[in-house]
Amino acid sequence: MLEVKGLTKRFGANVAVDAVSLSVDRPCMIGVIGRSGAGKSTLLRMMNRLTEASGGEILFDGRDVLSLTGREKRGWQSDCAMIFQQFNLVPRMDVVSNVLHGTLGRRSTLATMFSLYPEEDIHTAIDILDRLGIAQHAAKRAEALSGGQQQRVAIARALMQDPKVILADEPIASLDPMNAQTVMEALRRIHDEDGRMVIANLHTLDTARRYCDRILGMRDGRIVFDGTPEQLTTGVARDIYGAGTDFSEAATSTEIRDTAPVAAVERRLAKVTV
Amino acid sequence: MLEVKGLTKRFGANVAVDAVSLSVDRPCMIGVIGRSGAGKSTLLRMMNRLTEASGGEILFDGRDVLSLTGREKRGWQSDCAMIFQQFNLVPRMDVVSNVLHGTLGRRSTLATMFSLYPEEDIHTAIDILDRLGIAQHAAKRAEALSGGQQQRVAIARALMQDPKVILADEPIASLDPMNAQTVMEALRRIHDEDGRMVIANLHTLDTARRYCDRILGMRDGRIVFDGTPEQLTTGVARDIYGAGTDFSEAATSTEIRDTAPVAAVERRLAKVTV
Amino acid sequence: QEITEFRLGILGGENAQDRVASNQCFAEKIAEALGVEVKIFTPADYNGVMQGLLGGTIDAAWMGASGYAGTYLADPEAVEPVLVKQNLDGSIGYYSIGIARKDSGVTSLDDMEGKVFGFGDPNSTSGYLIPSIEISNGGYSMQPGEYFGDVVFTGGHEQTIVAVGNGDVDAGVTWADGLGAWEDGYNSGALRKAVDAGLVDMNDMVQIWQSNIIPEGPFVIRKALPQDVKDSVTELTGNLWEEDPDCAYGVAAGEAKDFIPVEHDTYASIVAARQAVSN
Amino acid sequence: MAHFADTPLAETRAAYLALVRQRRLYGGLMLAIFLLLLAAGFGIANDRNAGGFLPGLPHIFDFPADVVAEAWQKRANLPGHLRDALPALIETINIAALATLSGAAGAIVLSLLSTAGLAPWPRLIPLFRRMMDLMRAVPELVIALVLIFVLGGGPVPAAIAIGFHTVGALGKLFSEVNENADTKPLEGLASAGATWSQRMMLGLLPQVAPNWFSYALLRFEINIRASAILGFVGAGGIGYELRNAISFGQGRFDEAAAVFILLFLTIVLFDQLSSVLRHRLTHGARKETRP
Amino acid sequence: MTLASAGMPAPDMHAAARRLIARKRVVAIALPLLLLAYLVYVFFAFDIPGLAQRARWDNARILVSDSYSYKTHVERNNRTGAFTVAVEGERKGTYDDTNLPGWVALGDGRADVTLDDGGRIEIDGDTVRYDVPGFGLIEARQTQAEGVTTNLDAGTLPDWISYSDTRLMVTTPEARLTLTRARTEVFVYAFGWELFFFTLDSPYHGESLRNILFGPQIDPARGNIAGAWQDFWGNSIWRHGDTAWALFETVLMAFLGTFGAAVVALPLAFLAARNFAPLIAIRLAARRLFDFLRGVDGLIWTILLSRAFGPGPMTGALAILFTDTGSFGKLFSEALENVDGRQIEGLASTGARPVQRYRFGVIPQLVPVLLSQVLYFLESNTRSATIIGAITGGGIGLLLTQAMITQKDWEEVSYYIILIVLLVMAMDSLSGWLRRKLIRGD
Ligand SMILES: Nc1ncnc2c1ncn2[C@@H]1O[C@H](COP(=O)(O)OP(=O)(O)OP(=O)(O)O)[C@@H](O)[C@H]1O
Ligand SMILES: Nc1ncnc2c1ncn2[C@@H]1O[C@H](COP(=O)(O)OP(=O)(O)OP(=O)(O)O)[C@@H](O)[C@H]1O
Ligand SMILES: [Mg+2]
Ligand SMILES: [Mg+2]
Ligand SMILES: O=P([O-])([O-])[O-]
Repeated sequence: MLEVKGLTKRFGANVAVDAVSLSVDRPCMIGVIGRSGAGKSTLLRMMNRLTEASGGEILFDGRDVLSLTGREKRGWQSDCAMIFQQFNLVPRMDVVSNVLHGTLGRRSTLATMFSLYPEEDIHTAIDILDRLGIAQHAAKRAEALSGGQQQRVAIARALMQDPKVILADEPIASLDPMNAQTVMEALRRIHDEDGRMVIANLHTLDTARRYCDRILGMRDGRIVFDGTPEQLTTGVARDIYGAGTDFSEAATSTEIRDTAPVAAVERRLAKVTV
Repeated sequence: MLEVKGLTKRFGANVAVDAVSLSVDRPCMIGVIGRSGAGKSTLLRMMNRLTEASGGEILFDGRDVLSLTGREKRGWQSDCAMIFQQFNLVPRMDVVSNVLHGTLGRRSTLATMFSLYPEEDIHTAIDILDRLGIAQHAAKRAEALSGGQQQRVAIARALMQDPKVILADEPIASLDPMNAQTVMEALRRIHDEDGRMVIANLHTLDTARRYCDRILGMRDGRIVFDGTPEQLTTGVARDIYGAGTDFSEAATSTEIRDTAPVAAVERRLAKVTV
Repeated sequence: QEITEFRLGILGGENAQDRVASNQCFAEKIAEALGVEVKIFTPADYNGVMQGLLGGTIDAAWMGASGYAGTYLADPEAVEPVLVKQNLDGSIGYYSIGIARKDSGVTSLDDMEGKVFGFGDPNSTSGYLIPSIEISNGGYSMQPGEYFGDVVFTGGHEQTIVAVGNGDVDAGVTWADGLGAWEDGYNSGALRKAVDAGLVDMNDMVQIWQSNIIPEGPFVIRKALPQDVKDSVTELTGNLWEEDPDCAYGVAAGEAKDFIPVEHDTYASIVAARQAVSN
Repeated sequence: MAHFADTPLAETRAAYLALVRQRRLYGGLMLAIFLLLLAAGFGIANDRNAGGFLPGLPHIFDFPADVVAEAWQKRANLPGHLRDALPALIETINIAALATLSGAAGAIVLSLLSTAGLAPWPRLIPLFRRMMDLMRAVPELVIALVLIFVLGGGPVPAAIAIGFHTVGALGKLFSEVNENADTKPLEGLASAGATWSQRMMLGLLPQVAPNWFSYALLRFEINIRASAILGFVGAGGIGYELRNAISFGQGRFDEAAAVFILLFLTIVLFDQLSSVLRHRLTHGARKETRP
Repeated sequence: MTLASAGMPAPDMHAAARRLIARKRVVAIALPLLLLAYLVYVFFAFDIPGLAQRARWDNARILVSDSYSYKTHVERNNRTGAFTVAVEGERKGTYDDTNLPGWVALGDGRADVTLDDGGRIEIDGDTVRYDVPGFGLIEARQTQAEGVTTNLDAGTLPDWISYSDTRLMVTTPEARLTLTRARTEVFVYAFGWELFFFTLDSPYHGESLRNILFGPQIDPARGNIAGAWQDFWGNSIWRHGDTAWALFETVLMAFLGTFGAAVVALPLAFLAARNFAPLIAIRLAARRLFDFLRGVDGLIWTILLSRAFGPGPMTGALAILFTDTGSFGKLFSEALENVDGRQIEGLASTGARPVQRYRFGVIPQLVPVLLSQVLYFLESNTRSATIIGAITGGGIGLLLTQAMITQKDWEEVSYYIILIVLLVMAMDSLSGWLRRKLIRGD
């Protein structure tokens, strides 16, 4: 259903995404990993048409995504929801209004100008919030919520779009481990229950392994790994991250802890076991 | 030489320092420990006259400290230097000027306004900085220095006052272990070499034990322990901190580490060694 | 051509409220005659009325001769003079009077060399136009720094008198009818008002100069108005002293004999004078 | 997960819908009232004005056109007029500078006296605050006119009037800056026996000076305009020149144009200068804190 | 002991530190010196030494005393012999013979004035006698032939008596007496703002509030409250109705100017903001337009617009609108440049149209900034409107300047000043209140 061919993005001399090709034939949950600057965000942004591609094509159910313009482009955008690391909500508006922004692509400009949303949309929005466990915050301002709650509002907005694909750009990077788990579980459930395709940029291997069906590894704008979580061994990870043999997964773990004392204790551990 | 009698401070209904009495007959290095809110800071601030006492008296070499006003009060303040947890330097001014502020009690406002410091004061300032090992930073702005360096500037300012007593309110609480050690050693050396009295609030037992001649334990505004480092057993410490038997010194150690993962690794360690 | 309202502009040496008050009866009469609403405007200075007449936002006004000349020079088709105030003695003129403080030692223009001379409003006839011409014709250059140490505008007749009284300027010019006694500040004019208000004591003042007679300013009407409107306002105003002397007193800001017809020619010399002081 | 929350959900829903309705009502009402006020206000203003808005609109350029035409015709005089008006311009700038300097000095004192934590007499803080409010409320025009009556025309009444107002305006801003200042350095100095003035000079001033300076610059710019305006009612400076030239009208429009140009250029110059300086001050300062 | 610190030897460090402090000293001394030099220059440029001499403190005294007192004129026209007694000498404040104030008695050809301090003034035909307590009797007489003659010795006059053979003036704290050939005048000062509520011709003059509210009907034609209100509001000396209108006009100018400018500037600001401008050329043009509108200044706009719109509040409002459009344009476009792009991007990713993106991604961010600036300007424009009104001919500013220029109605000047200060303070509180309400609440 999704076919990416030779997708390229150049920023000046810098090639951010370098002839990426990819084929997905059924809705699955895909994790994209790679170190900072590998081109993960750019890839997702091109899919959503937030960034214009320099070359290549994206086909979705046969539709040529990159050539759409105007109304059709916006139609595609509403089919392909995007979730951001920083949530990108309107902080001064209430939660439900933020969720309802997911319908902007479908509703007339004039009605939305004055926030005149149909009542059934409001009901749907509250249902979605309920599904994500945050219905009780419906009337609060988005800025009054915790990071994890805000990200779930962003997911609710995405769901409100009733999209075929959900793109998530490091959805848990600014969250604490607790919230990160809630959000990843919400995404997974959406995939499992609604059968929507989810593509998530992740910067931690363990998250990718735990929640995704398929993992793409990017490096310098190219896909250097494409396989199942089981295939993602430490050796492969070293290749993706371009790390030497001193690479430790712990360094990219979502768990918050100071590595120094742990390392120290681990050294003691090593000494003991030797 | 220092005699504190029934010193009390009330904030509204709350008694922060409760009839503290204390007698010191020769310059020594005293550590004050106690948990947060025990009244340690308030005690020191009253000695320096930054906070007015509600009752009691402080005699220093026979002088009634609490009854001093105006010029005499400032004279006492310059005899009794204070070092703060947050250094309390003027961040946008250079290091030498900050050290020279130690002479303010002796100089007229007008002279200090136009930076009319006598040459020998400037030389003294440099010598003191040199002694503390930071003379090479003399011309930098205070804010450009690391925490440990800033605290040494604060100590230099205190020394510049040529005080009889140095009060230090948690001088190492915002420092990393490395810097903490440097600062404590500097304080100890000042005590050893110049024979000045040093009273330091400390929130870690090991530091107190290591550097002080005499330790006071405070709890709820009262002194509940007064003895040598050797007398400060874990049982006594539990009393001071009002902790149960699960009290572990590690929890208050200066070493920065997250106890949770360390504990986890330690458990592994335990398993292995068993 | 119909008008929907009639706008009367008023200026002079009274505060804005009093000006409105003194002309209220006049406005009511016009409203009755024309059958439209009459609004009174009291701009801050001569220029405000001139701009209003030029822009067509004010329909009629009592003006100073110089103000009329300025309006005429800017646009000859803007307004026409219709009436002028006739004094009790039958004249239609008044004088520009130069004054100084007695204790300053200044008794005539000859003593003014290097000193500060004060005019009123730049659009005033007696407070600027005529004295600036006649005094420089008398051999005292009006270029600041040439004969006088400085030449300044105080802003208006009242301010000139106060400025002289305060010593801010060494001498200044203002207007008076030239009748009556000096110690009263003459019978009418800015000086008299200042004396009545207790602003100056004429014992402390001396007169150092007097102009030739200056024609009273005209009552002007905008030319573009319909003829019948112009006619009825003119007629009504012309009969004011006969029909309602109390009201006329307010409109004329003091005693007068009558309002009599006047034509542009009366002001030809003033227009010429004004053109001459334009640089 | 929604199975146990049926009633709460219905409640949430109803509550939110009620909220939306209320908000629409209030929002709509507020908008309507605002628009009504605006329209009614415009209607009244239009009615009480000598000329109407619509009839006047086509003539909006009549006056400027007259001025430009005459100035162009006598363009040879312009340089001379510019030179003649220069002393008046300098006077205007001096009025603004003196007012800003003395106003800022007063503002510093008042703001220190009225900032909690810095004030030497904390109990008098409300008094000094009210004082600043009052100084801000009295329009410069009023003070200037009264002073002109007493002191005679000229730059001094204007400088005093503007300076008086500046104390109130800057005092408020300064005390906001002071409130955000870090008190730790002050306490550090106090512990060394520093007097109040030493603490302020050495502990506070270095922290707040850039912000104070930036606000004072902004005020300076505002004060230049204010002093030009006051000149118009008799307080000397360029406003006085402008008034005389412009009100004589036809025949002296070249002079008026010269003064216009000078005034406009000055205002733009100081506007730009102050915004560049302020930008550099605040951003430069920020850079320095993190070397 | 010295920690053997690597680096320069101690003497060098000493010298370096000395230089550092010396540099600071130079700056610390030079700045105040420069300032002082400038102040000295201004001191002489503004001729402050001369100012002290020119200052007229008696003017200040008049202003202050007039602001809380009023004077009643008792005047004899020496040509006709007729007497008038009038408050402030106004025709509208003239007493008729039946309701004279108690301290003055008019007889045939004479008037007797009793002053509060025990002094007495008699106007007896062409003669006037003033018995000043503690000084003695001043007697003076005027004739058309000889002018003014008096019993005083012209050589030893105190400074409160001014005498020439045409005019005598005696000024005491209680009264002022002037005698010329034309007129004999006595001004009697009293505390308060006389006729503030009702003029002499109103039947309610002299009635207590109680009587008006609860007493019997005073004017048979009108109900007490309605009638009193009518006479108060239409008071022909104080003109409260007109004054209220003038105050309203001032607020109106500020309100229309400020909000009009905000409405005009908002869309234009998008054109001038770096992140929204469609073309650099348009952005630069918009910026220059703002600079121009602001640079020309409200004062000049007032003059330029007076030809097209004539005097009145709308001209003033337009002048404020023009200037503030420039100020708001600049401020709003800066606020726009600081908006958080993430919110907009979030909306863009859902397929929102540009207008919707502005509406939900930009406006909510902008509203607090915008509102607080607009409200701040509203308050400061109330002050500007006072000045602009004084030039354009509208509002309380005009009344104030005109009253000051006439230099006699100081009680009215005080009245206007009080009203203006109250108005500005009220607007200040209002805008502060709205700011808190709208921005924090919402
Ligand atoms: N708007 C832009 N202009 C210029 N270069 C850009 C832009 N956006 C991204 N780049 C560059 O493109 C490359 C890929 O960036 P991208 O944001 O896609 O990486 P990423 O894998 O998402 O990294 P991160 O984990 O840091 O988000 C980087 O070198 C980046 O500097
Ligand atoms: N300015 C103040 N106003 C009111 N209460 C205060 C004030 N300063 C201190 N207290 C109270 O006095 C008690 C003692 O405070 P103090 O700061 O002396 O404790 P401490 O032992 O220094 O604690 P910490 O280790 O947290 O610094 C606390 O309960 C505190 O809340
Ligand atoms: Mg990225
Ligand atoms: Mg403490
Ligand atoms: O024009 P004037 O009436 O001021 O002489």
